[in-house]
Amino acid sequence: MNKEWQPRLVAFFCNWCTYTAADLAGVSRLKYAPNVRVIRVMCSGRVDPQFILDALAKGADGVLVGGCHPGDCHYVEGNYKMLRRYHLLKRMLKDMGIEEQRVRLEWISAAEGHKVRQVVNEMTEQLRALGPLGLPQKFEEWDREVERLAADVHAREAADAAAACAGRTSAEEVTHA
Amino acid sequence: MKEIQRTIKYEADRVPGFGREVMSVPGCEKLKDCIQCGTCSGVCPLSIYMDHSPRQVMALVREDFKREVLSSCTIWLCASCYACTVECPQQIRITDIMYELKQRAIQEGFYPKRFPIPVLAQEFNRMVHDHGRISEGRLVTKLFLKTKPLEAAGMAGLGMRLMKTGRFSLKQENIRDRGDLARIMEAMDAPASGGNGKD
Amino acid sequence: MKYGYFPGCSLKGTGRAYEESLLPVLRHLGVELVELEDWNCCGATAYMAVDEGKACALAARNLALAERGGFQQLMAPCSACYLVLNKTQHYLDESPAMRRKVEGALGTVSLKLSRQTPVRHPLDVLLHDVGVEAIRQKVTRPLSGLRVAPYYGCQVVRPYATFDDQANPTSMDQLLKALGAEVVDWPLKTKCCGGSLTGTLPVAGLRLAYLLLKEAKKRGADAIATVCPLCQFNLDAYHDKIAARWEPVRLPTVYFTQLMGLAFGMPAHTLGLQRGFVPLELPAPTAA
Amino acid sequence: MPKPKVAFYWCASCGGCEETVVDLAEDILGVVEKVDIVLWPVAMDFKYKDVEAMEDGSIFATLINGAIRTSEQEHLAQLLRRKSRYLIAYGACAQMGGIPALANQFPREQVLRFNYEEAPSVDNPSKTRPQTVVEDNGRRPRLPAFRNVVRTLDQVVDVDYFIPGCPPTPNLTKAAFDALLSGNLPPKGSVIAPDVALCHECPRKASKPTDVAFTQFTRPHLTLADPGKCFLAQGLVCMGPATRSGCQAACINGNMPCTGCFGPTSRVRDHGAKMLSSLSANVAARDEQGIRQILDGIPDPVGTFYRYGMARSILRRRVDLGVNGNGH
Amino acid sequence: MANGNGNNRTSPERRPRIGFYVCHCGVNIAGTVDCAEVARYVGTLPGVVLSRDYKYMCSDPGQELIQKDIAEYKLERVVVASCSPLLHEHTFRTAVEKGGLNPFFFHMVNIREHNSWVHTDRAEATAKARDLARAAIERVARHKPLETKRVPIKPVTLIVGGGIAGIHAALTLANAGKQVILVEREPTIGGHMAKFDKTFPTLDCAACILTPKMSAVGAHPNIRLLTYSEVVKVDGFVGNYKVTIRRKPRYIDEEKCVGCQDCISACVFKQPKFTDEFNEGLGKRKPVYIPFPQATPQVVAIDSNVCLNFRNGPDGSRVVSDKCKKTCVEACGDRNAIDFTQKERFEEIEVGTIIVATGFQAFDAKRLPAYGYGRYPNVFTALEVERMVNASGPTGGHVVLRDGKTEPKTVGIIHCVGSRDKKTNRWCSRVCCMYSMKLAHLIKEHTHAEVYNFYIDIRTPGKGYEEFYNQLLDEGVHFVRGRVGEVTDWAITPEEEGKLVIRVEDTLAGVVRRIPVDMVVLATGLEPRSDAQEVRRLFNMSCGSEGFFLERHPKLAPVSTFNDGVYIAGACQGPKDIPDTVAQAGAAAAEALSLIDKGYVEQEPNTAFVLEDECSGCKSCIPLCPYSAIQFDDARGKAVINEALCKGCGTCVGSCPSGSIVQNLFDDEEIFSEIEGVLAYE
Repeated sequence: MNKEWQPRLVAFFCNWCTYTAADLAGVSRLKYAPNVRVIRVMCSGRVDPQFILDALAKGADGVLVGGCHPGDCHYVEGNYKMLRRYHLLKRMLKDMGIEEQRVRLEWISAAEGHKVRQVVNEMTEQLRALGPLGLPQKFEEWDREVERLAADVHAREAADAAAACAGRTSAEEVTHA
Repeated sequence: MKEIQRTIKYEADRVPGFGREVMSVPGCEKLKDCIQCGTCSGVCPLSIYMDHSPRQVMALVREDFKREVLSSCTIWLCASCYACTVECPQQIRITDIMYELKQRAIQEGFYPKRFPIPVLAQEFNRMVHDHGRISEGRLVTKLFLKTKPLEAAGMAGLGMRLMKTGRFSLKQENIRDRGDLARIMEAMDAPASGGNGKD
Repeated sequence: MKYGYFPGCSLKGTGRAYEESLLPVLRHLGVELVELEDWNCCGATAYMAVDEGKACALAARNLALAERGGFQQLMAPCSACYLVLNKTQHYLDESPAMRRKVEGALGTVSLKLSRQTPVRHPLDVLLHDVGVEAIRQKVTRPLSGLRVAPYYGCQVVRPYATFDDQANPTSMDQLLKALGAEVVDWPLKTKCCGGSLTGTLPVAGLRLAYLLLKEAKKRGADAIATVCPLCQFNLDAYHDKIAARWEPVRLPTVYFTQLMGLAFGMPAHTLGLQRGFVPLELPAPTAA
Repeated sequence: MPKPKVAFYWCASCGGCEETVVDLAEDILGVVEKVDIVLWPVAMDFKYKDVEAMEDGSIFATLINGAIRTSEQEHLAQLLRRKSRYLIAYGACAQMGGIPALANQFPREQVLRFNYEEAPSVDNPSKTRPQTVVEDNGRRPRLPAFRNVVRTLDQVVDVDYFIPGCPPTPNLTKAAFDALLSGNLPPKGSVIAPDVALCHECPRKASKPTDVAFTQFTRPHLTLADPGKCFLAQGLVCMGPATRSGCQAACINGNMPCTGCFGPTSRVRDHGAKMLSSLSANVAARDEQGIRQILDGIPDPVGTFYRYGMARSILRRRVDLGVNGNGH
Repeated sequence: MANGNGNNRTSPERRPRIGFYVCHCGVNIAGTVDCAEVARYVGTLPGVVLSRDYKYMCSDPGQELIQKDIAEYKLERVVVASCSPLLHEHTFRTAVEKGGLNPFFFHMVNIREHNSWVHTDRAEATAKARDLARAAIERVARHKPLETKRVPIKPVTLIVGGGIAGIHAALTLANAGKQVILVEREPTIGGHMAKFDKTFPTLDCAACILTPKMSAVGAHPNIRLLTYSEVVKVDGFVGNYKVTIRRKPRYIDEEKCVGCQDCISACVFKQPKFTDEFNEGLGKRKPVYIPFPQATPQVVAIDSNVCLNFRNGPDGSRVVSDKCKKTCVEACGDRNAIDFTQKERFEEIEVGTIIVATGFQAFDAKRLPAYGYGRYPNVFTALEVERMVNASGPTGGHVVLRDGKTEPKTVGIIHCVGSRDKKTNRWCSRVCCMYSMKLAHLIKEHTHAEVYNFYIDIRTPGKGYEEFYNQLLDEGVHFVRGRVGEVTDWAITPEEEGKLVIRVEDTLAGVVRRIPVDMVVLATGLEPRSDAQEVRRLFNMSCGSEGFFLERHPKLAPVSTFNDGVYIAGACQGPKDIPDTVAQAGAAAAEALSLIDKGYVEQEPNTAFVLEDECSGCKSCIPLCPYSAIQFDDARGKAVINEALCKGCGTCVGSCPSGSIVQNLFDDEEIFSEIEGVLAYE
């Protein structure tokens, strides 16, 4: 990647309200940030917190969940289920060091194409200000100590063997990573 | 009989970009939404004296007729009563646009020398700048001397009676921290952080 | 109830009577006003016409002084001051660039704008903080028989005031009724008085003042009650000129606070009533 | 035919898993009879050198318990992997990080500082900390490096099977041995335990209503749980619905709610997220404030839902912690 | 690799053969997205054996291309990147099915509404299209063959609202032999149109064309008319709705009342003295009344709020007092139609389709105080004047001032009151130009007054409309182009004394004018009914930002809603005149008819099912289902989903703590693969 870093936003939109609103935004030719990738689900109630975690782990910088306004759910109250999950999930994420603004739940009705634009733009800018979450890179980085060890052990074994022959201790120190 | 004048407008009479410039000033953006319904003129208490009705001013600005707009007496007749701004169905802040046009007219010297309204504005500002407060007596006296020295005498009667009722004084009021005020104004003049904040 | 008090230049000059009546009346109602230290001119409409940036900074200095003085609210009795201070707050809220610039300028003299200080008009405070009932209870000399045309003028309700209806305000009507006066209903409550045009373009400006006086008279008013020093001046000071140009329409124009003071039993001269050109005559009190 | 060689090894763990092996009681004799134990540091004295000397792949099966936190554990895991035909992650720590993985919420430096300086039981005025290399009368003994991240065994080396539990039950252990020795093996990567959640075998299952809607949550030390009633129905967080069965509801029978040591079923990627999802969706309130109030009854969602599974979870570790331990 | 939870199903054993198509949609997509590049890129992805870009995928040749390719390249899965699946998913599924594949071996990628139409940077948009396509490729590989369910349709249609839209739709369906239940809130059908005198531009008498249709509704054997009733609850889904209707007590047995109106004459109130809603308050009626002579049904109603036989009960509701002499009951005699014991009743009906035709409400002119309605008596609303010019109206067809006798000599009609105004309603109400001109004509005809029309723009886009405008110009009606600033009784000149003065800029002449008139008529705009939001929720529809019900597609599905089987007609969808309303009502009836005649609906197979062996019976899912589709099977100790009841929201799936519920079309692996797909770029 030699291009400038761009925030990546994964959005789960419910079929009836928010996905339709995004369609409306399209029909109305409202322009917004191209950083969002929408995944359609039938209802925000379908959004399993695993999806949100997985998206973050796979490289999303933020996740947006869009559902119908309270009282307007096509499935009566799937959105309330999501709202409840959202609260606990946000607390959990906070404890796991993920910034508040990276995960957001918004109620966007089928008529609110402009709100899709506003929320996507707003979130994209917030993510840009926060900088990359970069979990895949982090996982790699964290695991580098294991790879290094394998190499270190190897080197030390060789050095020890040599030192044993020469009758002196190894000068090499394993630094705290 | 009235003198006849050319009324047709050629493209050369326009100053392209003028409208866009005005509409880029915060508060003036919605001018582009004008539907020429005339509500502004309909509610304007001064519209009966205007050479161009407020509605026409909106149209002239939008179409870049800078000279017509800035030399129009309409912008100086606006008494800032905000009736147009409140009633406009497109929520255009017409009063603020009038302010913007007044500023431009003053900057570009588009008004007759002894025309009292801009003179009042400038005298007013000079006094505030120097002293921090307005002394109405001094201000009015200055204004009359500058614009209609001949009429000033005629106003003396009113002045006398005001003085008698304790409402007229030539004493200059001053604020304590004039230096502070000057510094604030100076900082506003500094172009550093975004000029006059209009961009 | 304590408010910062921003008198404005007029209340120290042509509008002295407004201050002279406002202060004792509010004190009588338990409202404490503390004059803002070293306030400066709000800039009025003239300044806006020259440089809105400076106009903002000028008004903002007063807001910053209010903040420094620890006032939670600021009272501005002059309509122009009330409008300009409110407008400045709106302006700063809507334009972050302007806010940065103004805050920077204020910063050079160690002033800051870190919070909103609501700017209130006395009508608003009297109606919503004090309450009509509390006012009614203070009335000792009801203004029975006095027919008053309430005149709000333009800038107190337009475009920012939220305390009353913009097209048909009624707050002063309620006050006047509480004082025992008879309120003249007229459709000119918020029409322009001519503003500063009375001085600069008398043809245009004075005509508006003339029409207001004429209509109030026609509808049987004994007096016009105003809330703004410029309105009061325009309706009071030019009777000779109006008579010369059109017809005599003599009618006293007083501040609503003067009427309150009278109804509270305060002597007329302590309320600045002697400063008006057209004297107010109260009908003889009827035995209740 | 020579008996298959078997090795046991422990990493970051409490020793409970080793206990389970011993707890096989008389069954252990059957196992010992059938196998040749070549390494079992907790019970018998073997030298690593002996292991190193073995031919690659010559150990039939190695059971490693404990999470991986030090360089030595990584080293041994790699060594044993090389020497063994089947490498088995034994117990919750090896499978999911277990209790030690809760340390993934904190920077390494904080863990060390607390343990060597700040813990109330520590008296260490000179603030001595273990070093990887020390000078001791001319000798330079080396100590393992303490890692930034607590890992599961399979995050370090390739693992063939997982036996869950904190600790695994003797039954599961025996079943695993039986499978290994009989060659009747599930697909590689399997968790050797039933793939149904604990409610399936919970003695309190019938007492759970079908219309549970949480109005408040409480915690085991704040209440006296009704021993006959579903914990969730009493507002106690029980991980049973999200956790594999196979423990025969041991904790439940001791009147303690399930804390999730058997990990999720095969259909779930993130144990905690799933439980969180289920639990919160069933909260009774509809307004934000009411929802917040009820869910605030779970003061530590990470500790509650990831008690054993932090290292295995999708996020693995507090994400703002960098490799140098203190975050960015 | 295994993930330590024993999950080793992350990738399918063998990649199926996937065909990919990216649509240019003319320049709609290709203008912003480099379609050839997307096709090239997707062609490099594992499993993709064919990748094409094509001008119009939804065209016949486009669909045939898919079918041909399936055969030729032995495709097992198909992905099309084009517009929104809400538009063409069905089209392509059908094409895939015709090609011999299961229709659900297909996935659609939205690169128009969600991409080319909302982004401007070609590189970014192309990258986004690649990401979305890759996700679909990942996903479609995991698709399973599914079957759509067919559910029979109840051949009964509920029509809500008895205005001209509801009436026309009801007759259309009933004449086709279908059963209709028509629910109307008021005691009679007829709606706004019944209040009109003439209709523009032809000046047909409204009653002459409407009342025969009203009677036809009342008499039609296929129509069940429930007046004075409201829908309070709607359950079920397309083909099988269960609707609860509240039947308000009218204290008259509709079966027994013959409409003789003897009770009205016999009422203890000798004179009518209560506000007559039908006449916009200009007339009076008695407590027992019939709204207007041609009301349908021809059944009186008793207004318990004013009838002497009622008093206020402890909870504020009206209860029978039995204090009245009940001369009405006496007059009714043997017919016994009056029943003071009537209570509110609830009735449940089952219908297959629903047409919502709840109409509009007129803008409340008091919201624009500058025009003085409510302050100056001689400021009228258009509907008031409409009643006045009506021969059967409160003034017997005389246009008079509020004093009830003076004819106006000058009348000003102000257009766009509560229309084209951001402070009230920003939209054009579409009918007020025309009805203002109609009223101008009628006022002139009735009074010979000078009539001024004050307008912003004259809008006459309809058959014969511009001609009508020309006719009005001929008749000498004044047209002043300018939005009125204010209406006042402030007279400045002698001729203004005692009049209402309209201050307006005549924008064409370029002067500000003050025009004194005797009467001001406010052409109030059309707005959504105040309870539109509740009605919308009831029927699971959407509203546009202005509050009118939202159609499924503004051009291609103008009477459909996002809720299958629910249609909208008339002004509840947006302001419209009578011809358009009737056309739309016919269209809605045709949509309902086509469903009924088809006999069944196909249901998206996105239902959820429980993995029987894996379910632990924890019961967590059971309370989550709003349709009670999940039951606990006590014998087996597992949860079971009744597929017929499941609507496919997937909430239980997202909440199952052991991952033992699967949603067809949206299973976990499908979604995980989509997540991975959108993020897995180089």
